[in-house]
Amino acid sequence: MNKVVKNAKEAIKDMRDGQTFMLGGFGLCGIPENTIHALVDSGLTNLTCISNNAGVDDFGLGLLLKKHQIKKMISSYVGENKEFERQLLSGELEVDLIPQGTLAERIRAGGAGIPAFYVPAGYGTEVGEGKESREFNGKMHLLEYGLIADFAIVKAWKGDTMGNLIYRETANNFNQPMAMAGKITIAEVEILVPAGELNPNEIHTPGIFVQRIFLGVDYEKRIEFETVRES
Amino acid sequence: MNKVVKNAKEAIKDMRDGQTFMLGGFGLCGIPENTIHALVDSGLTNLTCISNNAGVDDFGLGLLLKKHQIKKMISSYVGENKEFERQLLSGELEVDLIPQGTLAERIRAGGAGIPAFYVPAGYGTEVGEGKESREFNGKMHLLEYGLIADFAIVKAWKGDTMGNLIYRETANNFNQPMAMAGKITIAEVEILVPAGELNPNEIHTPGIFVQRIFLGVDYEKRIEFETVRES
Amino acid sequence: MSLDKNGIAKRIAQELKDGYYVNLGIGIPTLVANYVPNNIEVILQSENGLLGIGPFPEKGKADPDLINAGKQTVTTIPGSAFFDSSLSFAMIRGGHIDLTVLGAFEVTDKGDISSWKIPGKMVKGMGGAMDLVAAAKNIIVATTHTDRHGKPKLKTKCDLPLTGIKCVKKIVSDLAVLDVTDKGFKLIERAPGVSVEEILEKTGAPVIVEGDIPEMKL
Amino acid sequence: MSLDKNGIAKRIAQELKDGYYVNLGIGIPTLVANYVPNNIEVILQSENGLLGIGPFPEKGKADPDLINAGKQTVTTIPGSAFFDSSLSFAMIRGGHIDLTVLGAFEVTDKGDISSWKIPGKMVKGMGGAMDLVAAAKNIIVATTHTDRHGKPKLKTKCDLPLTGIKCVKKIVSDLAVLDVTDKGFKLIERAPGVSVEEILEKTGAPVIVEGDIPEMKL
Repeated sequence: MNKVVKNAKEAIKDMRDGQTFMLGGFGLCGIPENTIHALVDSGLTNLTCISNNAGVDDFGLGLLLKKHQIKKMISSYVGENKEFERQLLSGELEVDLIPQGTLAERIRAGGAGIPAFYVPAGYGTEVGEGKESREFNGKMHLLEYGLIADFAIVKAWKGDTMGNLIYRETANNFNQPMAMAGKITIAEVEILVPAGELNPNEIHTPGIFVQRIFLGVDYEKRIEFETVRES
Repeated sequence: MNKVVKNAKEAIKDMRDGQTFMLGGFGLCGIPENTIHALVDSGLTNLTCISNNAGVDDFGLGLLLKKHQIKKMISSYVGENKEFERQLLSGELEVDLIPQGTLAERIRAGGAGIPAFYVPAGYGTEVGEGKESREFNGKMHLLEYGLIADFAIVKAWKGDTMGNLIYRETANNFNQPMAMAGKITIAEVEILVPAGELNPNEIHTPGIFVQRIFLGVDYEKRIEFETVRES
Repeated sequence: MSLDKNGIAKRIAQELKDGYYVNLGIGIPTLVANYVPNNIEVILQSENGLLGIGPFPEKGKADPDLINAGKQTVTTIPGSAFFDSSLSFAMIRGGHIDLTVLGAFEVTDKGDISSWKIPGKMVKGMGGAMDLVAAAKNIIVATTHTDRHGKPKLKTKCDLPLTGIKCVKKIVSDLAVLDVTDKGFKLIERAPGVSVEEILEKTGAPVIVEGDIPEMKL
Repeated sequence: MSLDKNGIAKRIAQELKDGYYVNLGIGIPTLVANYVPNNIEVILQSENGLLGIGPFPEKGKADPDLINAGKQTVTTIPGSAFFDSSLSFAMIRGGHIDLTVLGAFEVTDKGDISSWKIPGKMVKGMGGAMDLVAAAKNIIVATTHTDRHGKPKLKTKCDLPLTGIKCVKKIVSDLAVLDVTDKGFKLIERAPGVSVEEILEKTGAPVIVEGDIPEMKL
C-alpha cells in the first residue's frame, strides 16, 4: 500500500476538465494551499467546486476564479471576493447557495452512503422552492441529497503514510466531512509521519477515506480578519 | 455551570418508570458499569432500553433483565444471554432488532436533528416490511427515523467538568453517538479532570451534549471472549 | 432615549442563564459576549467548529487556525472543544444550543425573519443562518426598530427573501423588548425614556400592550 | 477432495489486493486473515470501531477496551484508527470497504443471502450483517457447498429469512469458486480433485459451465 505522493501536482495528475471537486476550509482557514496552486498551474477548466466559501481575490479559491477555471460553485457564503461578484453578475459563473449545515450534512451523507435525509433548514424560504417537503414531529422539513465528488481535496495538520489525519483547531471545519465524500480523496498535511506514530484514539479521519497524501510546503496561512484585543 | 454529580445514584435520581434510555457499549466493552448497578438498585421498571447488545446473564444489561426492569429492548444483537432468551420466548420481553449500522445512524440522526433518512440496509428483508422504500441511484432504500431517549447513559475514558469526553480504543462504539441523543446525557468516566486539562483537538464528545458527569469507581471491565495468540 | 448597539447587547445579556450554550451572530449579537454577568458561565459556540470562544487574541498572538464564524481570530477558554462542520450543525440542528442571537432585516409578528438577501444587491449567501433559525429552541433578534429610512423592520410580512419562518421568539431593539406570541408581537419592556406610543408608531404590525410596560433596567 | 475451513480461507485470500480494506465476518471468514500473501498489505476493519486489526494478544496481555466485532480481544497494527459505531458504518454504507467476506445459510443465483435467522431457533439478531451486505462493493460468501444434511446451500431461492438481496458477487465453498452473474451461478474453479459433475449435483440451481474449469491453486 502506498498512498504517499510527491506533491500536489502528482496528486491531481488524473483530474480532468469538467470534473467536480470538494475543497476543505472555512474562509481561508484550513484550505489546501498547495493543491490550489497546483490546480491553478494545471489549467483545468469547467470545474464544479463544492466549498463553503470562495476565497478572496488574490488567495485561495479566488486564484482559480480569476483564471476562469470554475464553472459552478456550490457554497454557503461567497462574500469577500470582487472577481467572484463580477463573474456571477455577468453570468460567467453559476452559483448554488446552500445553508451551511445542510451543505456539511449533505457531504457527510454522501460519504456515509446516505442518499437523502430530511432537515428543517430552508423550509418556507426560496431554498425550499421545488424541493420535496414533509412534516415530522409537527415541523416541516426538506428532503436533501447526499453529495459526493470526483475529488475531495483536504488539508490536515498531521497525517501518516496510511492516510490517517488529525486536524488542528478550527482548521478542521469542512475538511473532515469532505474527506469522506471524494471518489478520490487527496490530503495535504503540515506534518507527515510513518504509520504508527499517530495515537489511534486521536485520529479524526481514518485512513480508509484517503487515497493520496503528501507533505505540503510553504504554507502562508493567511488571516482574513486579524482581530486583536483592545489593551 | 455545574455538571459534576457525586455518583450514578445522583445522576439517575429523576429517572422514572416507563422511560426510554440508551446505554453505550458493544458487548461488555465500554458499558457504563456504575450506572447499570445504580439502575438495578433503583428498582425502576417498565423501561425501554436502546443498546446494541443485551449483556450477559450476570453482568451488564443482564442484571437489569434478571430483575425484569426492562420491558423492551432495541438492539442489533442479543446473543450471549440465557435469561434474555427465556423472557423473549415467554413473551415477557419485547425486542426490536435493527441492523447495527442503521441503529448507530438512527441514534446519531436523533442527536443531530435529522428526523429521517434513507439507507439500503434491510431492503427486501423482513426488516423492510411495512417500511417506506424508495429508489436512489438505481438502488432501493428504506426510510429510517432518528432516535432519541429520555436518558443517554455513556461511559468514557476521560472527561472534564464541562462534560467533554474522550473514549479509549474500541470502548468508544455506541457511546459517542448516544451521547448526542439523550434529552439528558449522563457520562461516567474513569478519569475526571478540571476544564482545560483535555486537549480540545482530541475531544470526541463536546461537552454541549453532556448534562451530568461523574467519576466512576470499581470498574470490572469484564472480557467476554478472551482470545490469545497461540504461541 | 433609544439604545445604541451596546445597550441592545447589554439587554440581551440579561436573557442568559448559567450553563447556556449560545450562538451569537455577526454584528450586534457578537457584542453580547461583553456583557455576560460575572456570576454565570456561558459557553459560546462558533459554527465553524468551536465550543468555548474566548476573547480576541493579544496583538501578535493571532493563530490562523483559530477563527470564529465571522473569520476573525479568536482564542479559547479552558474546557473548549474543536470539531468539524457537520458535528457543529448537528449541535445546532439537534437543539443542543440554548440560545441563538442574530440580526435581521425584517421580522414578522409570526416569527418569520429576513436576514440574508436583498434583491438587486450582491448575494453573499446565507451561511449558517437558515440552519440556526430553523432549529434553535430560542431565538432572539437584535435589531434597530426601524431601518435607516425610518421604515419599520417589525412587520406583518417580510418583503425581503426569508431566512426562516415561525422561529423568532423575542426581539430586542433599540426601543423595546417584544415577545413573538401566538397572537403576535407583545410589548415587554421599553428602552429608558421611550414611550409606548413611539414604539407602536414605529412598529409595522399590531402590538399587544397589557398593563404598565416597564422600562428596561440596564 | 473438498476443502476444509482453512482451505476455503486460503482460496479467498487469493482475492485480496494490496491496499484493500476488508471486513471479515465471524467463522471461516476470520481465518482469511491468516493467509494474506506476504507481499501485500491488507487493512482489516472491525465494525465495532477499529481499522487495522492485529493478531490476538499474547497471553496475559488482553485489553478489555480492545475487541473485535466478535467480542474477542485483539491487538492493533501500526497505523490503526479507532472510531465510533456511526462512523464505522459510514465506512461500510459509503462503499469505502473494498471487500466483505461472510458466511451464509443459503445463497441464491441472484446473489440473495440468508445468514441471520432460523425460524424456531432463538433469534440473536442481525448485528451488522444487513448493513454490510446492503452496501459492500464486493461480497464473497465463504461456505460449505451443502448443509450437514447434504442439502444444497446454493439455490434459486432462499427458504430462510433474507439478510440482503442481489448482493453476493462470489462464493468460495469447499467444492468450488462460483461467480454470481446476471445469468446466475457461473463455475470458475473446482477444489482439487472435485469434478464438475459433483459440483453441479450439489448445487441447487443451474450453473453455467464454460470450457475447461481449472482446479484451484492453493
